[in-house]
Order: sequence, then structure tokens, then C-alpha cells
Amino acid sequence: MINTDFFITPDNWSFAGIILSVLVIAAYLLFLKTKTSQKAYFIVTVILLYVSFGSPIALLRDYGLHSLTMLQHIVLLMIAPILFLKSIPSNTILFSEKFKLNILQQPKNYYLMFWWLSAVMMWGGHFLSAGILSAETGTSICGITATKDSWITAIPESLILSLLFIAGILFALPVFNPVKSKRLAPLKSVIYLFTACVSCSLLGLYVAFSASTDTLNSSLTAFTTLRSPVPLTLRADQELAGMLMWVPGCILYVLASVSILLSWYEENPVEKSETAIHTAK
Amino acid sequence: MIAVLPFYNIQVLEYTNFLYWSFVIVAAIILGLVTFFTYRYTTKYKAKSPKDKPQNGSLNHKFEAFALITSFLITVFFMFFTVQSMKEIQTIPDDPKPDIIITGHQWWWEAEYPNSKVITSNEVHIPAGKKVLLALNSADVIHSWWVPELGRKIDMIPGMTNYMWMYAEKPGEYLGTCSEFCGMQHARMRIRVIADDEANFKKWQEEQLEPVITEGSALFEKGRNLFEQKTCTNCHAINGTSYNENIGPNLTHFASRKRFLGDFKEVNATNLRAWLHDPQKVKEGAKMPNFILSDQELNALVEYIIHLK
Amino acid sequence: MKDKGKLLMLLMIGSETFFFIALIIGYVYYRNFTEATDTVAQHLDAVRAGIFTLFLIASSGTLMISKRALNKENFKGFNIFLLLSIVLGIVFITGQVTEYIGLYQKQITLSKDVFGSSFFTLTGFHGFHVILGILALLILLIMSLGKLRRVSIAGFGGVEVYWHFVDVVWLFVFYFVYITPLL
Amino acid sequence: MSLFINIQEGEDQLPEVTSDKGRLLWISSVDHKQLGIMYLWLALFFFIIGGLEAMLIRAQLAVGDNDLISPEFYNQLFTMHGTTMIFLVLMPALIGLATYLIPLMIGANEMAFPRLNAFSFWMTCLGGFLMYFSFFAGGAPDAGWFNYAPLSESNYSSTQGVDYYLVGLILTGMGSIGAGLNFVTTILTLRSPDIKLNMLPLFAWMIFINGFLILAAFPLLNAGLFMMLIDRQFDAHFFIPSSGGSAILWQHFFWSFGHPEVYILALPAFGIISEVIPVFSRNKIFGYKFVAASTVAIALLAFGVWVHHMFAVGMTNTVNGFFAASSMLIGIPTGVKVINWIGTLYKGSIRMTVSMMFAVAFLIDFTIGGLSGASFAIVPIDWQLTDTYYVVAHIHYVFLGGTAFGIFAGIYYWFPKISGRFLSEKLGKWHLWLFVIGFNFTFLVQHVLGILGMPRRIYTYPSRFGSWEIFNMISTLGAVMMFVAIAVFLWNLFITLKKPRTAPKNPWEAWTLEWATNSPPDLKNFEEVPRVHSRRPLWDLANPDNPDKRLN
Repeated sequence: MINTDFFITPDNWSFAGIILSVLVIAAYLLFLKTKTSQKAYFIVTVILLYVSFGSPIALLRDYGLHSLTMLQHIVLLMIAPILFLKSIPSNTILFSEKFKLNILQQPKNYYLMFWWLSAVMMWGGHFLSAGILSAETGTSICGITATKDSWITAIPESLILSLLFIAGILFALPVFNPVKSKRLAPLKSVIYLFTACVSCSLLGLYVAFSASTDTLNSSLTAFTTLRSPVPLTLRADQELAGMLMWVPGCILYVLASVSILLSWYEENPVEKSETAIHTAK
Repeated sequence: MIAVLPFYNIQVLEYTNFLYWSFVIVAAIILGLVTFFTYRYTTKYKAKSPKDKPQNGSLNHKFEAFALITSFLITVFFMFFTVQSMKEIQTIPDDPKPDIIITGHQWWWEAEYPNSKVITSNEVHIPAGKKVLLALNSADVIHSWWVPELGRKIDMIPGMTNYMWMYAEKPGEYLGTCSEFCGMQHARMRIRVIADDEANFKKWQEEQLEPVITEGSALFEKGRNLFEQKTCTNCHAINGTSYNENIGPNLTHFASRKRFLGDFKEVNATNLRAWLHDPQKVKEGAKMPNFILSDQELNALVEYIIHLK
Repeated sequence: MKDKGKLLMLLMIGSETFFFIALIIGYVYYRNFTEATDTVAQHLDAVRAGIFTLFLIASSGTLMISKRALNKENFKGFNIFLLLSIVLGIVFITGQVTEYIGLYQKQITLSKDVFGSSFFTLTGFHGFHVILGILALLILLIMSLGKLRRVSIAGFGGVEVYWHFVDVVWLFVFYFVYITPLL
Repeated sequence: MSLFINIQEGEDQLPEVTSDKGRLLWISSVDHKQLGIMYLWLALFFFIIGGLEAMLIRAQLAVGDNDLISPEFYNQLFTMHGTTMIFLVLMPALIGLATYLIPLMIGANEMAFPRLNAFSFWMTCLGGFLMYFSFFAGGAPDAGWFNYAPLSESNYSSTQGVDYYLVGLILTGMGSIGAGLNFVTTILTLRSPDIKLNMLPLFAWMIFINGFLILAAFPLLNAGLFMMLIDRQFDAHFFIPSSGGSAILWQHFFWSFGHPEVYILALPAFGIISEVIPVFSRNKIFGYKFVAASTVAIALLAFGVWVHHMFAVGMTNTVNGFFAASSMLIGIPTGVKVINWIGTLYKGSIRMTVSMMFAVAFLIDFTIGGLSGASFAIVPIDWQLTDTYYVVAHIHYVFLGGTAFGIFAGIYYWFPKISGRFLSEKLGKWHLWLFVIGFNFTFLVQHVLGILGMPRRIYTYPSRFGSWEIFNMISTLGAVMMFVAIAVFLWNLFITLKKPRTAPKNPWEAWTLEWATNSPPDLKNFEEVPRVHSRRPLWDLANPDNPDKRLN
């Protein structure tokens, strides 16, 4: 039975994870000079990562909870990367002017590539997860079927999750690059985010509306044994997963777009160029 | 007369009622504020003469933020109760066993009671004081089942079965209507649900299951023969006989019903005669063909059908 | 953006993308989530279609080469590779037409079942777009042979983007129509 | 620094028409001003037809068990009324205003693609007339403006009406896509070099966003329309459940277009209001940022809410719940806009012209429409009230009380610019009051009718339902008032167009660039474009001592 016991059992909380998180946060606070807001962003990022990888929530996945997997993916793919990039100071070596990796110098060089890369990683990651789940349960998930206990189960789930996090960072880089001059122009970022929304929506649509009774009936037996304690019907679970992918995901990007635009309306090139002249003197 | 607002004291409508009234209050406040400020500003700041200099005053921008947060909180409130009441109103078991299967036709209703095998049309009887699970589907186009006092509205879609709960607290007659546009006579596709108390409902079911009368006056016999000759049997079923095509309404106990043609006309000899004489004149577009019956034939058929109690 | 025509074409492509997304959704819906029979799917020849796909991809490549030639003002190379793209496009269309004829001979038609409906609609609309692209390329070719060299070059940006778009759409169509039934 | 700059386009980009004299030249015109005016005439023409249809509908419903109109004809009437008003009146009127004004507002002499512009207009025109031709070809479409399958499939709708509907909508849809393409490219490429995108007047900004909405939404409709056309003409099975198709998929396609369409019709009206209210309040718009950014939010969210038209279809609570949430959320940016407009009135110096009065009527009636719309996001309420007259009231409050009031405000505002003459303010006030009062009489009671259980699209109702009869009668009387109001408006147009041209360049002391041209503008809009440094260039010119904050 999933109840509070499940959450307060210490075994379910990764101890090493806590140590690691604390260490990382400490290192961040000690070695990097940042604004308070950035510190907050970073701490939240680490907490989110810890919750995704090391908390009982990560274990709940084993009940075949599709919606929870999706929530995890959203956190890793969309929320954590943005917060992470926001928390990085602009003089960090990887992003600064001194770092002469040509491709990262101008967003127009890499944004298309990163879009595709992360889109492929996103879809691939989701399908791979579904494949693993399918192999574990021996049923088809959203039309994806893997042989029971095939080699695919050997892929650790955490590897896929890490890949998703990296894909998320790559994707967010053109819009949320810590160095302002390396970001896409505001309107282009909005279009960039919108196209991602379309891609995201399609996955959500697919997952949500593939939850027809017919397709689910075949997997019913496997799941009832696996997840008898979960108070969600199989169909509701899958629809929840699709909808989570779709609605909150898109609203997140809409909010990001709006905040980018709000500062853009106020943008005043005159003031900017004047200050530039000022500093030049 | 349908009345949604004076809802009966049942859960489904209680929730809807609560949500609707709290919505009306919030909406009235918002509308009141908008109207008040629009009126006040347009009168207070009206230019005295066309040459008035612009004042260029401005509200504080915190006001926008305040409005955003307030409306967000209102949204959260309504969202919470929406989810709650959806759960209350529409929780269908994984393996639904409907008490009544209702099929929409252009433009009449067929009701089948899987437990007692009763099949009837246009007039749906339910036991009062008991939640009834309906299964709804359609034989042709999309219809929508709506008896406002007894529960929610749900579409009846061909190739798909929907389920909903219906509940009548007190015995009585409840009116409803098809509320998805379904063709020419959509307006005349109304619903009459009759809630009986447990005993009467049982009695009604037993009556419906009784074999149909097959003998009567000479006119009745003639009508019965005509019913076969005029190919009425190609569409209309009468239980207990060999006529079992369920294309048109089942006529087994036709005369026990109060109204026919989708709650359009009262069941009596005059209306029936007019209908058989020229269906298109009574209900234009109906699928019933005009058999061009002579007066004697009409009399006989009416005599036959009106005795199907 | 300097090139109005290219901008217009990019926007139109964005719009067309939604059109094809809708058609593909329709296809996937009928393919996966209804009890539609798979008669058409069983008769599809993925290898054959794959070969014709290569022709279409190659035509995008030749078009890129001709663009490069144009930038170097090598008009002869431009014309040759443009012509090659057109020919490759026509080969692709021929492949599609012969496939349709084959299917119709096997009594697999638009009105056979819902799968046939969505298959012919999806691939048919794509084929229609390819034909439009071929026409546009032909017009460019004819104009570049004549005196209207300057104008044809102005329109090139838009047509090129369109052609690549048609190509990319086909990759998706190919994946959903021919590959997924094999998975 | 010079106050003017020369426009950058060469003569070759101007339309080939050399004179605006002669009626026949209009047919071959590619001038954005002439096309804009033609769009407006087209809209007016269909507005009258659609209005007459509405009057017939109201006449039929005035009393119960009425048999003035046959059910068949009634179904054709309300189908055509809905389709006409949305696709042939509101769309062309808004696109027409935009076609006329966008180049003027951004200091350009033409649209980016003048011929595409003419193509769009003639497509819309052709589609509209084709749809009306169906009346003479056996019967008009009769399956409602959203044409639900399978009622609209050949086995249930045997006349050619639905085919005309499908082809007509595909054509007007292509026209709209063409217009959308043209607006976006024009705004992106032909702006006066001074104007940065974040300095666009709000109307231009809304049209810019609207262009993207059109480009993304119409293809979804077109795909559905084509599928249904193939169903009807070539016996395919997309939306026919009895042979394996899905009736629901049509609804998904239609509403995934249909809901963005609501915003396609609302955003330009918001734009008009955002121009009219500041000018007549002599005040800057309160919170340009919020109005503009919330538009983007609305445009993006618009694609994620369509299922709220389908709550009664029988989808699971999970799906319904998420769409309820997104539908409620989209109300927030819309609501904040109303606050921005009211905030603009604050400490203004308000001149109550007819245009401004229409804008004020818009504020209140659109709020009612928005609120009743929000009630549909609350799923249990939707489960009772969808497909009743409550929806009819709601849609009219949004489209008539919202968009159409906006268009009227815009027409009274820009009429001097377009024609060089002022519409009579006195007749205008008659038009306004009759129309607004008649409108509220007609549709406010329809909320009650819906609550009393009257479903929409019924050609008659039993006269034993007494209260239905009373409310319907009130509604019909209100409709008659609106009818008279439109007659007054037409009379106003008629007498005004006979007057000589007297309007000065900038009669309202407005601030956007279109008022720097002659009234009406010359064939070449600008010989030279004023320098623009802020969102109110003409304010800066008129008040050199107190200019707005520079933005470039």
C-alpha cells in the first residue's frame, strides 16, 4: 500500500544522494559568486534532481506509474535545466568569452542543431523508457512492444534520466544562455519555444489519446499485479501522463515566452548604446 | 417545463448547483466592478471641452499584478471544486453493468433493460430513489441525452458507448431533450422519464413482459393482418410474435405509453390516425413512409395498434 | 530578412506543417486506435518505397549543389543540377503513381476501408505537393534559360526551401506509413 | 536631425494601377487600400444577408409551435447564419481593416505581396458566393456551422449543401491563410526603418500575432474539410462510424481550429479597442507590455483548450480536468486586458464619440461574454448548459458584443481616414443605442432560456412551455431593434458617402502613423514617413517639448 510509510521509510531515500547534493550545493556556494536569486535557483535545481533520482518518488516508478515517469521527465527535461542555466553565473568558464569553442559563440550556429538533438533525445528517451517498462511487464505500452526481459532492461533508468537532463540543458541553452549576448533574439526564442511546445504537445496527445480501452485491456493483467496498490486506473494513469506532458509543459514555455517578451518591450537600444559608450570611455 | 436551477436534493445537482451559484456570485462581482469603474471613469474624466489638454495620468502597475494574482486564486478555487464534483458525478466502474441501455435514433429513443429484457421506446421508466447506470449509444448520428433534473448531459455517439448515472429522488415525470443537433426533427426529439417507486416500477416491468394480445374484434384482426401486409413488420418489432426488426420503435406495449413520436404527441386514436395517414405532415422528415392507406385500412390499423397494451 | 519570397515560403511551410500534422494524426489514429483492417498495410512494399525515397532525398542534394553553383554564378552547373532535381522528383512521382496503380489493381482503394482512406489521402496530398514543387522548379528552369535570369534567381530561395520541406515531410510520411507497421 | 525619412521601396513595388478613378479598375486592383475597402463591403453585404437570416430565425422562434418556416429551411438558415457571420462577415471585416491599415501604420506604401493580397480577397469572395450558390443548387448546408459528422456525411445529408460548405470554407480558408502570410511578411519586412517590432501600434501587434494564429489554425480545419470532402465525394470512411471511421476525430479537428478561431476573431478587435480607447481618452494605453504580452500568451494557449467544446462527448475526467484548467487559465490574460482598458480611462480626458461609446459598450458586453465563457470551463456546469441557449447567448456576447462592437468602433474611428468623410454622430448615436439595447435584450434573456433547458438549434418548441415563449418573444423584439439599428447605420453610410470630402489629416488627434497621411491616403501612401522614436510618433511631433520615452 502506498501510504505515508512508503515515504518515511529511510531505505527509500538515497543517503548517498543527500550527501552528494549537500556537497554540490556547498561547493556552489563556496566557489561561485552569485546573486541570491541564483543561489535559490541552484538549490532548487539540486533538490529537484535529488527528488527525481534518489527519493521514493523515483522508486514509485516500479509500480508502473506512467504519469509519475512523465512527471519525472518534465522536471528533468524542462524545469531543472532552465533553473540550472539561470543559476550559472555568466563568467563561468564554459560559457564565457574566453572559452573558444566556436560553435557556442553564436546561437545561430547551434540552435537548430540543439533543437533537433534534444527533440530526438526527448522522443527517444520516452520511447526507451516505454520499451524498458514494456520489457519488464511483457506488455505493450502506447503501442511500443519489447520482448519480455530482453537486453533493453539492462539499460539503467538513471542513464536515460541523465540523458534527458542533458538534452534539456542543450535545448534551453539558446534561450537561457547565462551570457546574454549569446542568446537568441527575444522573438526568435519565442518561436523556438513554441516549436518545442508543438513537439511536446504531439507526444502528450499521443500518450493521452492512445489510452483507449482496447489497447489497455491487453496490458491489464500484467499491471494489476504490478500496481494493485495504486489508486489510479490504468487508463486514468496514462491519460494523466499525456496531459502532464502537454498542458503544464506548454504552460511553462508560455510563461517563459511571456517573461522574455515583457523585458523585450521595455528594451531601449538608446540607453544600451549610451552605457556601452560610457564603459568604453 | 424543465427547471435546472431549483435542483433536486441529490448529489450530482448539488455540486453543479453549488458551483453555478458560486460562479454567478464571482461573475456578478467582476461584472459589477467592470461596469462601475467604466461608468465612473467615463463620467468623471469626461472632457469638458474638446480643447481639454490630455492629463496623461496612469494607474499603478501593481494593480495588474494584483488582478493577475486574484484571478489566479479564483481559478484555483473553481478548479478544486470542478475536479471534486467531476469525481462525484462521473465515476464509472471499470466494468460497467448498465441498468438501462438507451439508443438514440433519428428522432426517437429506444430503451433496453438488460436485467429484465424489457425493450421500450420513447418513454423511459426508472425506479425512484435509486442510482441508475445508463449506457448510451446511437444508431445513426450524434444525439445527446439530457434530463436536467436527473443528472448530467452526455453525448450519444455512434460507435462508442458512454455511461452516466441517473437519479430521481421522488416518483414523477421528468422532461428532457436531445441536445445535440441531429437533423431535421431535432426539435421534436424530447425525452420523458417516468420515475416510479420500487413496487410500481416492478409492476411496470412485469406488464411490459406480458405477451402481446393477439386476438380481438374483427377490425383488430384486420389491422393485424394489415400490419403484416403493409410491411410494417420490416421495421417494427412486437415481442412474442415473429416481428423482431428493431429499426423503428418497438410497438409491443405501444398503447401503454403516454406519448409517442419523441414525446411529441399524446397516444390516442386521433393522433395515431393522423400519423399513419401522412407521417410527413405530422413530423416532417421522419423515417416512417406514407403507406397511402384507405380509410378502412386506417381504422383497422389504429384499432390494432391502440390495443397493444 | 532580405528575401521576402523566402520568408513567405518559410511561413507557408510552417502553416503546411500543421496541415500535414493533422493528416498524419488522422493516419496514426486510424492505424493504431481503431479496429481498422490492415489490408492496405499488408500490401505496402517498404523496400520499393524506400528506394524511391532515396531519389527524393537525392533531389534535395542536387538542388543544394545547384544553389552552390548559382552562388558562384556558374549558370551552366546551376541549370544541369536543377534539371537533375526535376528528373529525380519526377522519378519519385512515377514511383508513387505506379504504386497506386498496383494497389488499385489489387482492389485496394480509397473507399475500401478507413485505412485505405487515410493512406491515399496522406500520400496523395504529399504527392500533390511534390508535383507543385516540380512545377515551380520547372518554371525556374525555363526562366533561367530565357532572359529572366534575375527574376528566377530571386525566386530561387523560396522554391528551394519548399522543396526541402516536401522532402522532410516525406521522411515523416515514410516513417509512419511504411516503417511503423514493420516495427 | 530631419523629422522625415524617405521611404525605401522603389516605384516598381507599387501597384500597377495608376489611378483610383473608374469602377472597373477595382476588380483588377492590387492596392491594399482598395482591397481593404472591398473586404469591408463584402463583409457588409454578407452582414446584411446573415442578419436577415437571423431575423427569420427569430421570427420563427417568437412563439411556440410556430410553422412559419419548415424545419428543413430553418436548419439551413441557422447553419448559414453561423457560417456567414463567422467566415464571411467577421473575418473579412477584420482582415479588411487590417489590410487597409497595416501598411499605413508601419509607414509602408504597400503590402509585401500585393497580388497575393488580391488573391486572398477574391478567394474569400469566391468561397462566400459559392456557399450561397448552394441555395440555388438543391439546398444549403444544414448540419450546423460546425458540421458534425456523421450528420454531415452523405447518408444523412443528401443534398449538395455540405459539399458547398466544404469547398466554400476551403476557399475562404486559403484566402485567410494568404492574408495571414501577407500580414506577417509585411510587418516583418516593410516597416519604416525606424520602427522596431516592440514599437508597433497595438493593432498592428495584434494582427502580427493573429497572422501566426491564422497560419497555425486554418490548416487544421482545411485538413478536416478535405477529409470530409473525400468522404462525401470519393466514398472514403474518415468520419463514418458505421464503416470504421470516427465521429469524434472530426470534432477534434474542427475545434482544434475552432477555438483558435475565436481568438483570431477576438484579437484584432482587442487591437481596435486598444487604439480607440487611448485616443479618445487622450491617454496612453495603460500597460502596453501587459496587453501585448498577454496577446502572445493567449495565442499560445489557444491551441491547448479546444476540448472544452467537447466536455459532454464522454471523455474521461482526467482529460476533461486538464482542459478545464487550461481553459480557466486562458481567461486570466484576457481578463487583465479589460483592466488595462479601464485603466486607460483613468485620469483621461474622455471624448464620448460614437466610436468611443462602442468601445465602452464592448468593455461591458465582452466582459459578460468572457464570464459566461469561463462558466463553461467549469465542467459540471458545462455538462448542464452546453448545447443550450446559454451557449448561443455566450457566443453572441463574444462575437457580436465583442468583435462586432470592436469593428463598429473601428469603422467610426477610421471612417474619416478611409473615405475622407465623417459619419454622422447623431445617426451614429441612434445606431449605437438601438443596437446595444437591442443586443442586450436579445441575448441576455437567452442565458435564462438556456438555464430553463431550451436546447439550441431547435426550429420550434412546445407552446405549453409558457416561460420559454415569453423570453423568446423578448429576444425577438430585441432582434428587431438591432435590425432597425443596422438600417440606421446603412442610412448613415449612404448619406455620408454622398457628402464632399472634408476630413483633415488627423481629425481625432491620434498618434499612429496612418493619421500622418491624407484622408483618404493617396495611392502612394507616404511620400515621406515621419521619424518614429516611440509608440506614439504623432504625439512626439505635436509635443516636441514632452515626447514619449525613446525606444530606438
